[in-house]
Amino acid sequence: MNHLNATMLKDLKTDFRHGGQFLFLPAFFLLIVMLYPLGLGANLKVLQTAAPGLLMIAALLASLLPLEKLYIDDMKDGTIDLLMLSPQPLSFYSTGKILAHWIIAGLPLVIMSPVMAMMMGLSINWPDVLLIFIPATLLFVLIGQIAAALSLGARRGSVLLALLVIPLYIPVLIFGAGALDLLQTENPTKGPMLFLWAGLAFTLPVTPLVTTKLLKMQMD
Amino acid sequence: MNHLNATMLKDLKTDFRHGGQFLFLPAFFLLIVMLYPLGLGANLKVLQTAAPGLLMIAALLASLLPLEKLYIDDMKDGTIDLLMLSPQPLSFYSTGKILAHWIIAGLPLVIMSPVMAMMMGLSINWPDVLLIFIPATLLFVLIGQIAAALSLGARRGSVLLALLVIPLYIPVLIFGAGALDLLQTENPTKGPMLFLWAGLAFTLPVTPLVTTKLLKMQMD
Amino acid sequence: MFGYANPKKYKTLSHYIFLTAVILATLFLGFGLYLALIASPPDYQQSETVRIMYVHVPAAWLSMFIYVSMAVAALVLTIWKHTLAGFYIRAAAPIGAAFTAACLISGALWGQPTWGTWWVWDARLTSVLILFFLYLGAIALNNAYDNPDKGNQASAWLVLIGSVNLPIIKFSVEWWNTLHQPASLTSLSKITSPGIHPDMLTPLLVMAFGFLCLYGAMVILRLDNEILGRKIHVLRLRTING
Amino acid sequence: MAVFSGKNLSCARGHRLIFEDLSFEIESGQILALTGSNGCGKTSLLRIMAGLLDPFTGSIKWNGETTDNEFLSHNILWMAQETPLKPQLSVIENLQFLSCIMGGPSDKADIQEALEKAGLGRFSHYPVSYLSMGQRRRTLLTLLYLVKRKIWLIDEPTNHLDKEGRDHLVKGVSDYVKQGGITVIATHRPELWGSCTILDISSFRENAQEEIKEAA
Amino acid sequence: MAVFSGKNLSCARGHRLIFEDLSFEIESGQILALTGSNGCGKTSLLRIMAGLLDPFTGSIKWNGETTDNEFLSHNILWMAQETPLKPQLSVIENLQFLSCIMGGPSDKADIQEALEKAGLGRFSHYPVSYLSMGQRRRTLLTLLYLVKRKIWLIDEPTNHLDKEGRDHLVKGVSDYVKQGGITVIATHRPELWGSCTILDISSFRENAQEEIKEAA
Ligand code: HEM
Ligand SMILES: Nc1ncnc2c1ncn2[C@@H]1O[C@H](COP(=O)(O)OP(=O)(O)OP(=O)(O)O)[C@@H](O)[C@H]1O
Ligand SMILES: Nc1ncnc2c1ncn2[C@@H]1O[C@H](COP(=O)(O)OP(=O)(O)OP(=O)(O)O)[C@@H](O)[C@H]1O
Ligand SMILES: [Mg+2]
Ligand SMILES: [Mg+2]
Repeated sequence: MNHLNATMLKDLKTDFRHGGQFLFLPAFFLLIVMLYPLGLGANLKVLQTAAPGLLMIAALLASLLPLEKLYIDDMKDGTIDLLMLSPQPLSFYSTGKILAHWIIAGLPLVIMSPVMAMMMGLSINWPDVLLIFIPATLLFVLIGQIAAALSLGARRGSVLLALLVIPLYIPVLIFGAGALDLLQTENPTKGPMLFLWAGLAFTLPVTPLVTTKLLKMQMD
Repeated sequence: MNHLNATMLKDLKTDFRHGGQFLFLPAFFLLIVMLYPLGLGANLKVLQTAAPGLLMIAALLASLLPLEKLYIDDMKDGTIDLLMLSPQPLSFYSTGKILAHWIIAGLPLVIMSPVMAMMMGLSINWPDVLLIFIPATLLFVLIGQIAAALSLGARRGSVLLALLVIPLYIPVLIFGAGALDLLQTENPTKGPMLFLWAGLAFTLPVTPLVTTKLLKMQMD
Repeated sequence: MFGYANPKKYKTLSHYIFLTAVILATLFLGFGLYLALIASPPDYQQSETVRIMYVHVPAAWLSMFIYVSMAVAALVLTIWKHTLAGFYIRAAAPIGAAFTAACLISGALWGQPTWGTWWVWDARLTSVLILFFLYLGAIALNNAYDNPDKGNQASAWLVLIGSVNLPIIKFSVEWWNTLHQPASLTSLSKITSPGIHPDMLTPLLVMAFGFLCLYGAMVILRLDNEILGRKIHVLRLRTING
Repeated sequence: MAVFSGKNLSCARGHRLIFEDLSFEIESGQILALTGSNGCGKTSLLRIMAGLLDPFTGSIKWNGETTDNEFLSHNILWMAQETPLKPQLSVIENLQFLSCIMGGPSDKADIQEALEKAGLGRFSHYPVSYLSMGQRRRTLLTLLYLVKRKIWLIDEPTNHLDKEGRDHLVKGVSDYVKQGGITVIATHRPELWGSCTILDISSFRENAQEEIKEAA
Repeated sequence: MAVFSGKNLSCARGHRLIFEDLSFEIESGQILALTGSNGCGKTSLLRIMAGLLDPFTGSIKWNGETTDNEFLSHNILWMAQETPLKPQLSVIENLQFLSCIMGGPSDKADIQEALEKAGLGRFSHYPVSYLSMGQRRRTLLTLLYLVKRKIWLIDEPTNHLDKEGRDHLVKGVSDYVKQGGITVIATHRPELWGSCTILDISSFRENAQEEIKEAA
């Protein structure tokens, strides 16, 4: 067993035993999606136009919620100190964190997304929905990780976190909602979806390295 | 200085120094409201019909997000133990918590709400908007407090929290959105708004007592 | 009344209630199903699908009835601290959830042919869904504590708070105009002249009573289990001690 | 002469019985030192005394009467093994809050004075996250001098303290009992506390510690 | 003979200089006990030794060469004042994780064995939140026997431990140095550790403790 597995397992187990985000976030997603028809009245037309944005916001929130606590526990109780002194590279740890975060906050939403899209009256094929939700949730997670690592040691960490993460999330949100929207119309240009994948292709390899550097920087 | 002030001050300061919800939540509110025009393609008609629900959902989420952490820290570090042994009644503490929570998660939204309503094309007088948002945000906060106290000592607290709180939020959402909607039409029956105030009149005095009872129950 | 709130006295009584409930449930459900599926006429608008009603409506009634009974138990537990009330909540919640699920599922099945959709977000349907979540919440809280008494208390609070949902379910069809049928049987104003044909009314009432007896039997079985479980918990602590 | 006592106490945590049939009695002017191996139930017993944990059997009495919330909340000073200080707040802000909820003064001046006495005066505006562990414990211990109560329940207070801090604390406790206070201390070093009654909790366990398999 | 040393070290935290011009030298087979009053910088010095904190001036050497990350991460065993155990995970799961990141075995069987030796065998499947403070510390100390490193840096390990636990630990440390290990311990009770070199950090403070006003 190496770092990566160990970290991932630890995070997943901790969540499973205690936080239950793995259950909370899908439930949250479902409930939020349920709230919209309630709030907007059962007017299918309105619901349909609002749906892409709403689905993306729900996904955004699901990745955002666990962020604040992501590294804090490991920082406070000294786990990160131990990791600095580990013979295995620290990037294993950050990769493990990212994977666990996505498994908890991304994967369930990806799986649910076609059903949710249907419930909100969108008429999109499920492979297309997945093709949008996979990069979008991954991007939310990756960007969130960087912001979390960045704001970790800072005074007013979470204020920083909020200020950092929201601007970075906006493009993903816009392209994601845009992609969902376009797919639904007669004219399915795949532009926004490609943007998402391009963003992912760039962010995915960089994130573990960046977070590792940031974590090292935070030590004192 | 009594319990109530002390608790409120402590919570506000802690948030200001560290949590930063006081900045995050309004930013979030703004973001959600801003996003819809983007997602919905600036179609004023659609926007208007969706606006009441969206505003309420944004307010709901803002009160929901801080819930998870509300009592956890005080529980973990033993502050609640000390409170149990305090000569002043525990309900001062819960009232202080409620006030701080509302100042962070409710007040800013109330202040912003008339502007937001305007931005979304609603044509409502600002006093009316306030008359809806004040009881709605307060109710979200109060109900949230009860749910937070209820799920505090439980295993998988946060899943439970979501499961508990959202069903209880739904009536507020329906009446809140309904009230905004009605005010906008020619036919301003104040029914839903009265429901909100009635709900508040009932919930407000009960909540500190109930949360106090629940906190006591959680001890062991 | 609280004489039987003592688990021991309760035990002797429960046996007889259980037997009667099982017998009544078998008789009524058997007869009711015969009436519902064979003897009653198809509806002039809905033809055969109307038979879903004989499951749907009793399930809907029971889902609310059970919740009310749990709310009463919750009140008893929080005010008088009777342990048995806590056991009752624990025993009833899963059954209530099952009946609510039955109502939702049968409603959805019925909705497809009549409204042309499985699900709409109207107030009645949504409030029943909320009821279902409340049941789940109560079950989850019951099991979320190491100390089962804590679980019962927490759950009791949730049930009490959640009972605001009941009037919303009941009156949703009147407060909001929805797709769903307004109550024709249980509405106060119509009590003198039920708007439903006696040929359909009889099987409905027979089924409803059968469901109620079934519930009675199940809840007593589960209550017995809860009481035994508690005894085991205490015995365990004692025996370890030698 | 006030008497604080417990009779036939037993304590269950999780699914295990921790100790059984334990009784104690302590009068004003005395120190009771709870000792015993790790995990024998010192902290649990203190929590029972403070009414924070319900005993499985038995009860706690004050002058022969069972203690109730009213009594406990006016007469007990509770100091746990962990420190309830908020790292983001400054030392003085923390103490203001804690002293206030314990019914002590919440005036800045009073607290500053107490901090000076404890040698922490210059740190009063530091956020607690900057303090060393020993400094945090010292911060907490100043509460002993801010709040007036009849019974002190203190859980392993000498951890993290240096020699000077220990001596200061021991003197504080002995002054307090001399003035008629009652102190119960959970400790692994009973020899520090001078003439005190020692209650070894390990001896009330017998086979109570047998394990029951339990889902994590 | 390997030598671990530090020269002309000084340490700044926040805006204050904590200690100044401190040097030490320790050979394999020796114990160095860091003592000094609360807040004098014991923990800070240990962190500097482990490379977790940059010294303000000076450097740490191993056989005369400045230590780098590569060296530190293979040769240092770090045990802090707080325990990095996750309350939600069971004892054995925690140790699996910690042992794994410290390059020790992560096999259940190995860890269970180590726990049995430490007298914690029966608790291995308990969530850590159920453990008493002393039991938590004992859990952590089993890592000393799971991971093989040249230098142990331990911060106040005897807190929360009962007499038996202390003796066990002292014996563990003395066995380790007998086999050529190097141990640095921050402690308020140097007398416990037998024949060790004592370094009193308080004496390197002089006017270092001058305060600089700082916004909280
Ligand atoms: C999932 C969807 C549905 C849910 C959650 C639901 C829920 C309920 C509830 C709670 C009641 C009890 C009302 C009371 O006693 O006041 C009820 C009664 C009833 N429902 Fe539904 N229902 C659903 C779908 C349908 C559909 C599709 C139909 C048929 C078109 C239908 C027809 C009826 C009728 C006829 C009654 C009896 C009303 C009366 O006479 O009292 N329901 N339903
Ligand atoms: N993160 C920090 N920022 C600013 N100052 C700090 C920080 N951490 C510690 N200090 C200060 O540095 C000094 C030394 O702290 P350190 O933790 O090294 O003390 P110590 O000798 O270990 O004390 P103790 O015996 O109480 O554990 C203290 O005065 C403390 O206030
Ligand atoms: N919340 C809990 N749930 C289940 N068991 C618990 C819980 N808290 C403590 N225990 C168990 O109760 C026993 C007594 O714990 P307690 O904290 O009272 O010990 P202690 O005597 O204070 O030990 P220490 O000297 O280590 O502080 C321990 O064996 C512990 O495992
Ligand atoms: Mg203890
Ligand atoms: Mg230290």
